[in-house]
Amino acid sequence: MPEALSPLARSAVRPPGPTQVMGGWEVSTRVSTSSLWLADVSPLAKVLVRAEPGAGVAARLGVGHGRARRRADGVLVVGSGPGEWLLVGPPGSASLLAGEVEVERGEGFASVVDLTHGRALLRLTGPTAPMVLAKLCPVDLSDRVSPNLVAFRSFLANLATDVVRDDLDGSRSYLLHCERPSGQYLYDVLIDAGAEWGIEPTGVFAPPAKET
Amino acid sequence: MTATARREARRLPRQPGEVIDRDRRFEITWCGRPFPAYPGDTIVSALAASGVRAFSRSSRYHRPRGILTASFHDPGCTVQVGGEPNVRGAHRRAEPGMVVSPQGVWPSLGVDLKAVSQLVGPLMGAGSQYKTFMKPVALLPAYQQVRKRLANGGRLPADPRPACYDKRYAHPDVVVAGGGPAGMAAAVAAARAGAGVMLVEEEYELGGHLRWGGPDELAALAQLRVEVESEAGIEVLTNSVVTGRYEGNWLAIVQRPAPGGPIEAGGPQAVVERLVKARARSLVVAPGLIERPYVFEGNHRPGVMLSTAVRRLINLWAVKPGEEAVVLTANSSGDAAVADLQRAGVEVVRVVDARRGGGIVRALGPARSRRQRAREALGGGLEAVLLLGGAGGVGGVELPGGERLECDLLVTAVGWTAPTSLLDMAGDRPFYDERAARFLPGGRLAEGVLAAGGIAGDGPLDQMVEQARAIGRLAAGQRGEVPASPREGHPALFRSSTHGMVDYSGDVSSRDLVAAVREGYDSIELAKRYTTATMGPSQGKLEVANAVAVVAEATGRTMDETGTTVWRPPYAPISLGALAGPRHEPVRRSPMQAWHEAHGAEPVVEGQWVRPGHYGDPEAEVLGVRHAVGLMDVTPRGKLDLKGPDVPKLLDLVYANRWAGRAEGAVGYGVMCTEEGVVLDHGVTGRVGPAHYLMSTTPAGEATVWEWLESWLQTAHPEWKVHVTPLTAAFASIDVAGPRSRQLMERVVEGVDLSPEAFPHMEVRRGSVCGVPGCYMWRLGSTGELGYEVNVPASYGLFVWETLMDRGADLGVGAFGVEAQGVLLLEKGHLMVGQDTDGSTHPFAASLDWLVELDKHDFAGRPELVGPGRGGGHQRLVGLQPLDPALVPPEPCLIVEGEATISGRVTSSRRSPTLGRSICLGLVAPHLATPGTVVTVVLPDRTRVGARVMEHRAHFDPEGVRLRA
Amino acid sequence: MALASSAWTEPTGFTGTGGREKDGVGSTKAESRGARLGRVARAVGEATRPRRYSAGALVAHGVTGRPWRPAWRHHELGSTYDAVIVGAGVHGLATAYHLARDHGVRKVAVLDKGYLGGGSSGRTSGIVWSNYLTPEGVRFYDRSLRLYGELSGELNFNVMFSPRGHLTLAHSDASLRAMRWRAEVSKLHGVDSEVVGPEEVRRLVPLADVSSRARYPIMGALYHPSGGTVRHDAVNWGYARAADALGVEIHQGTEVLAISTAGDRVTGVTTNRGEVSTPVVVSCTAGWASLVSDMVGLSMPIITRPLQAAVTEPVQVLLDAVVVSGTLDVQVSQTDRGELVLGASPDPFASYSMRGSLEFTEEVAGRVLQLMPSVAPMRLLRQWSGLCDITPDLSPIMGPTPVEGFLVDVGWGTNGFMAGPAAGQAMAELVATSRTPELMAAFDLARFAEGRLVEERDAAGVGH
Amino acid sequence: MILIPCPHCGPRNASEFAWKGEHRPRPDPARASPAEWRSYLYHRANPCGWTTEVWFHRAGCRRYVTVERHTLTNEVRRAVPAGGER
Repeated sequence: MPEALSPLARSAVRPPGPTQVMGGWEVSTRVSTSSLWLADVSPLAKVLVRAEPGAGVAARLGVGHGRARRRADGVLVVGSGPGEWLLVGPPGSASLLAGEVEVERGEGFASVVDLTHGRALLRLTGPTAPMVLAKLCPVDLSDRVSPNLVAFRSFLANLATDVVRDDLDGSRSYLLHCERPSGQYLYDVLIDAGAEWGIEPTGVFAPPAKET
Repeated sequence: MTATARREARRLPRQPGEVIDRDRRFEITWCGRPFPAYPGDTIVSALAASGVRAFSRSSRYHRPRGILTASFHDPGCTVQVGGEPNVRGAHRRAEPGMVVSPQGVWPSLGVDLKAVSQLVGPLMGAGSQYKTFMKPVALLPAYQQVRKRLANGGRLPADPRPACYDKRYAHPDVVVAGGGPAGMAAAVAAARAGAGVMLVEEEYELGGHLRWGGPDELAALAQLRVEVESEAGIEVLTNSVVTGRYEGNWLAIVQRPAPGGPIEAGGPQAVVERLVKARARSLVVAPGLIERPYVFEGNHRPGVMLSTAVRRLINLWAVKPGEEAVVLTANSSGDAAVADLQRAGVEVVRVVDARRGGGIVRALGPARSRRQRAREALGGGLEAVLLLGGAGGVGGVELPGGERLECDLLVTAVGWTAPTSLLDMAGDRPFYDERAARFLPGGRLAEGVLAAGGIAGDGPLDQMVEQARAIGRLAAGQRGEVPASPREGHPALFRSSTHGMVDYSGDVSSRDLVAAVREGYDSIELAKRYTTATMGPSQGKLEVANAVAVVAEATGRTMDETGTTVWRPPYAPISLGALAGPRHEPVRRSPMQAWHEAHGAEPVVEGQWVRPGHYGDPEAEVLGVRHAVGLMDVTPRGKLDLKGPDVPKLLDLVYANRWAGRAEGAVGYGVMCTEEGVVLDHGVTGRVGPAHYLMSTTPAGEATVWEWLESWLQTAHPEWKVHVTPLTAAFASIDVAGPRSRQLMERVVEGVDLSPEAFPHMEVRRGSVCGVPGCYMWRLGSTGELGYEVNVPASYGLFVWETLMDRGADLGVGAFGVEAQGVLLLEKGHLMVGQDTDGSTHPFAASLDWLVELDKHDFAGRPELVGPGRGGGHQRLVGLQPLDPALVPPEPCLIVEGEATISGRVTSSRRSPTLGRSICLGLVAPHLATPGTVVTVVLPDRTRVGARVMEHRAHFDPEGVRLRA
Repeated sequence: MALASSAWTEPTGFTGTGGREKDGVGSTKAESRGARLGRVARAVGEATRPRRYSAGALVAHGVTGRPWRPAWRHHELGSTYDAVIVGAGVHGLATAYHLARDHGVRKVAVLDKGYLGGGSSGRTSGIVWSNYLTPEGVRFYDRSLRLYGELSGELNFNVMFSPRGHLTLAHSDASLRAMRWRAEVSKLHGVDSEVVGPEEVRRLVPLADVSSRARYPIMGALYHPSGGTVRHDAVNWGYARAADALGVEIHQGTEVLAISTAGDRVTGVTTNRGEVSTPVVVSCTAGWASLVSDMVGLSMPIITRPLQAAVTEPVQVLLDAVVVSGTLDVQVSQTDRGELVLGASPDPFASYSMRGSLEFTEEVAGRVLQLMPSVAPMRLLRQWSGLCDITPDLSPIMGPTPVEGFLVDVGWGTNGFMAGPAAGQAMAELVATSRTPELMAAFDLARFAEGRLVEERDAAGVGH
Repeated sequence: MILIPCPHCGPRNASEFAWKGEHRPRPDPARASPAEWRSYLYHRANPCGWTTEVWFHRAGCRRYVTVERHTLTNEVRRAVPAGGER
């Protein structure tokens, strides 16, 4: 009989030191003071929901493709594609979120997949964040075209990436979401692109600590 | 001191519109000697202020070349700056310490041995290279070596410093190409109408021709500058050019840095050049006009300048362009040049007014006495050569009737070329306007493209500005009338009675063009290609109208019938560095890749994946798997999650074998074909829930298979209820393989009975591994040994890998890499798609007949696999063993019959450490596929060796006893 | 002599003689552009055979200032020809030249809607090589490369054939295997081709970054010493001049608007300059092949895709060999003038647009810099495109069609320029003798219906 | 750069898409003759003008889109979901 082990989860991005283990995840506790910062928030739970247009769950999620909304409980519901939603919740909540959908699925064909471990999730915040992204992403990030809580998928530095604008306390902020194996690549590219505006890496206790 | 003083002999007193900062003098180096310069000077203006007249030698005849346009396009002012070749010396600003040298001369600008080519000039007319050296062929390479030494451009740095190039996207409402008065006015009007505007100017400052104008122009410029600065919605890019317009107003803008620093301060490294890619709603094209040179004998001589060149030299940089001038004028620019010259103290020997029928015949070299005088004054030697441009400079001019005037400056003002390049790229075709004597936009513009300023028409400044404002408002989406632009008459002056240079950078004369026409190259495109006119670094901006005029004259056609050559992007040169931008090549790494590299693994790149090749001794890794237990990181293996009631239908359609009715926990192996019946991919699929399947693909096949499934679901069967989600990245995959693998698994797995009865070969289970729940375990055996592929939620991949290594230490566990895996697969005769198959391999050829169930109603590729003559007659994949067990043929070697009949090839070939001999897979013709046949393999050195076709493709344990253990 | 007929039906053995038909009557329409050009040519001097080119002649003309005779003449469009060739590019002109020279068929008209050599033959980067993958391909291109080697002397026109070496780089084990495969097939057919290691690549291409740090490390290359470059325009002009001297009529500015048939048999063509009767129409129209085949109601396994190229400013010559990378999808060579010529695969979608794209220049620059980082400061001067006729197996379509008298020499994709001389020779033999030469037998149109594809995809996809 | 009006994502650069060729309905394999099948596999209309084709929005919504495009000007006049609205 196998002995009891306490497994350690790691993100695709090497955490900038210092690090510690929180909730089973190795995370950075570095705190940046720059106005432009990049944080790895991969431990957040990510659940993909797919449903045909008529399915009951589509109506319950309450947001269409291209938009996101923050639920009262803090969970971010992203309309990540036609008939596709991504739920972003606190670390460890994936099965809860999935279960919720299963319960509420109602009529029609729908499915749920936990992508927590399949994706890297970064948060880029600061007034110059759109300028950093404009070096990498062909989509217009102006307020007119991409206001707060807009969601789209496009290329970032030649990598297909989900972008959600999710401003923090009025400060420009983007959640960037790609396949896990390229997480370090995306992180490195953002650090390079942000250098001219003084970008700094930060850990879980910097502003993203407000993340739920 | 005296030397320096003499060197600024041609600097004028302060001029009202000058752009130099006289308070900060510095030095630059030219031909190894120091020369003074001020901030604001171009390289050429600084040198010209010290009397330098020649900056380069021409490409074919190696004649000295001086200032012609004093702008970016100046063909004779291309220089080498440090390690940077082909710098536009009449545009690039001088900077302290710049080391500038002439290009393509040997040994020096003054004494260029290549100039001997002038002697054979008459024999080197257009196309002469096509008329000699046809034979003997053996001489060709030597001839080409000589030609090569005559190549003209600059030199690349021997030891390149990595430079920083940048790229970004922009989404302005309006882009205005050209920051002259029209462009500024259009930008202001558009911004006032609420548009976000990007105003792009080629020079370092806004203003266009107003900058080198008189007091009225300077006042108008000041006013426009205030207007531009007060509009927050205008982003001004100077020293930048809209260099291409593509579909949907997709614009390429090249942005070059201001002197002395990066494009914006604060960056970690100076940006050399940036490409801005703008998707604009409207493009306003307002580049102004380019002054046209005049074709006459001697027009290449240093000292022959355009009127705009002398006006720029005098007014912007306070440089006196000569001492005694003759001016040929046909327009107000020439008249203004006369006034400027007189104000600058240049003796204007004669003004020849073309509007009153005046003309010139040819430019003459300096009279001997004059040259002598100058040389004495300068002390002779190199100095004289540098300052006079050798014997090539202008010494006089011959007028009709034979009158000769002495002068060292010959100024022409004979008309304009509208640079319609961006309009052409937007679908327009310019037409020749006889009255204005220039090509004008044809008015067939794509939506969202407008023209303003001199390119569109003539007229007084305030009228042009008003029109530009109207166009700016239109560009911003407002409605309104645009006043028509008048067209002023202009004499048609292209060539005098003599022949002269048409293409300065290519050294192509009007005589060459006429000769080409006579030889049958009588359309502008043929004449251009035959002579190379307009194909040089100035991209035809200066030469195209003159080339058309000469060809028109020679063919007896009109300018319009002759047409122009097509302006092709880019409008302005752009560095490869800026086009490439920062290198963005995504790579993919498994959660354990850092572990592999820390443990000595050689990283290999497969597609985007970085993988462990081997850890030092691949043969030992193979034996470890055969005798104990090995771990391999197989994360890149494609994994697709399939959910929904109709999954079996989808599987039946894409796999060649049957899928309906498989039990939960069951795993099947299948092959997929394209509609052409060619092997697309292969892999296993397992049923893990009532309506839930997991499919595996080859690492390279993941994206292809996913798109393939989606194409069936989205286009052919939208009614099927199936959701496909790629999960390759969500799980770290670890192959646990070897006779002791079950022992190791028993130490770490919870919730799954691992006994052979409860969990047999080709089944899948879900459970917890090393305390991590939600893992899938597949009992597979591609290595031929008892084995499990463990799929762990990716974040725990490294933890589980390290735990397995730890818990298996006493069992002899070790890691194996891609190389060892290849040997293990080959020992078992498993094919690798893409290596043992190619773009035409049917499943029968891959000896996968048992996976093709033709009695199914339909599956992708079936029509190509049924019936006579379809899918038959192909090669077969067989196991091969070289007769010499020590011989490992390289991959691939051909299998032949007779002298040169190809009957197959060795597709995979390795030494098997397990069997102690070489083993292969090969595709052979059907008649050679019988076991026992000895085929002939040709090695790269042409020796031929025998190899035996084996009974089984598996060289080891063909019955598969070990993997079922 | 026998002219072509269809292999799809029984040969009917149409025969005719070059001189039998009356000379064409002048067009009665308003003076056409071609006629005007003709007038110009006559004004310049009534041309007969052009004077031979040689160093001596060059000196004589240089000293006396006497003008050269036109390389070709303008003609009124005749009413009847033994064969009409559509497309005055290298294939059409070479076919006409060989018809006249090898088979005495001289009443031939080559029609082109633009100027001669103005299509894909005028837009290629002029790279020639022959180490393909299929035996059929290797044999064909080897013949063509050998003909290129002799072409300057043959045509009395220096086409600047420069066998400077052709390197196809490998950046992975898989591509190294593909290179070895091509090398083995080539060697078996007598074509010089060898896989060489990174050190040899460094020697041949000092600019190349052969460090293992590169994202795409250079692990070796397929070296083909006899590959190289040819001045493409000179090939067109040389063939045109030589064909003209043999009596072939080249009609520029002459667009074929329709092909007339009687039953399943070609009877003539309608052009913007009038109607012409002919029993044989040969389509050598590259990217426009589908549009010409449509005129006889024939659907083709072809898609048209633009192939782009770009050229930089000159620098002192640094690169001798032609360098190709399939993985990186780039091709680079340096002209004698010092310019880098850059190319890649055709655009990723079908189009007849020849405007060129920014993404091409961005991508090709990025890829070149992966291989040769030191050329970053070189500036791009010009980009252009030509149209390629791409087949499913990247092998050409040559020979008869179900429409008798309608012959095709199309589907060359990116490889047409290399194949020109051999294709011209083979097509001329087919037209003149009605027999399909062995060299081109595998490339028939029927192979698609019969499933006999000649898969060249592993070699011909890059490195045109 | 061609702009493709993706019915799901709005106008996007063509480089986000993969071109999948002319729109060709798959013949019923049970009834198609070998000649018809091979014509489906290999022959293309390849018009110089308007054509209907299929693009896959690879870097966006991952949907197949049927697009009407002019092959000479590259103008796009219509883009709809490939399998019809779902």
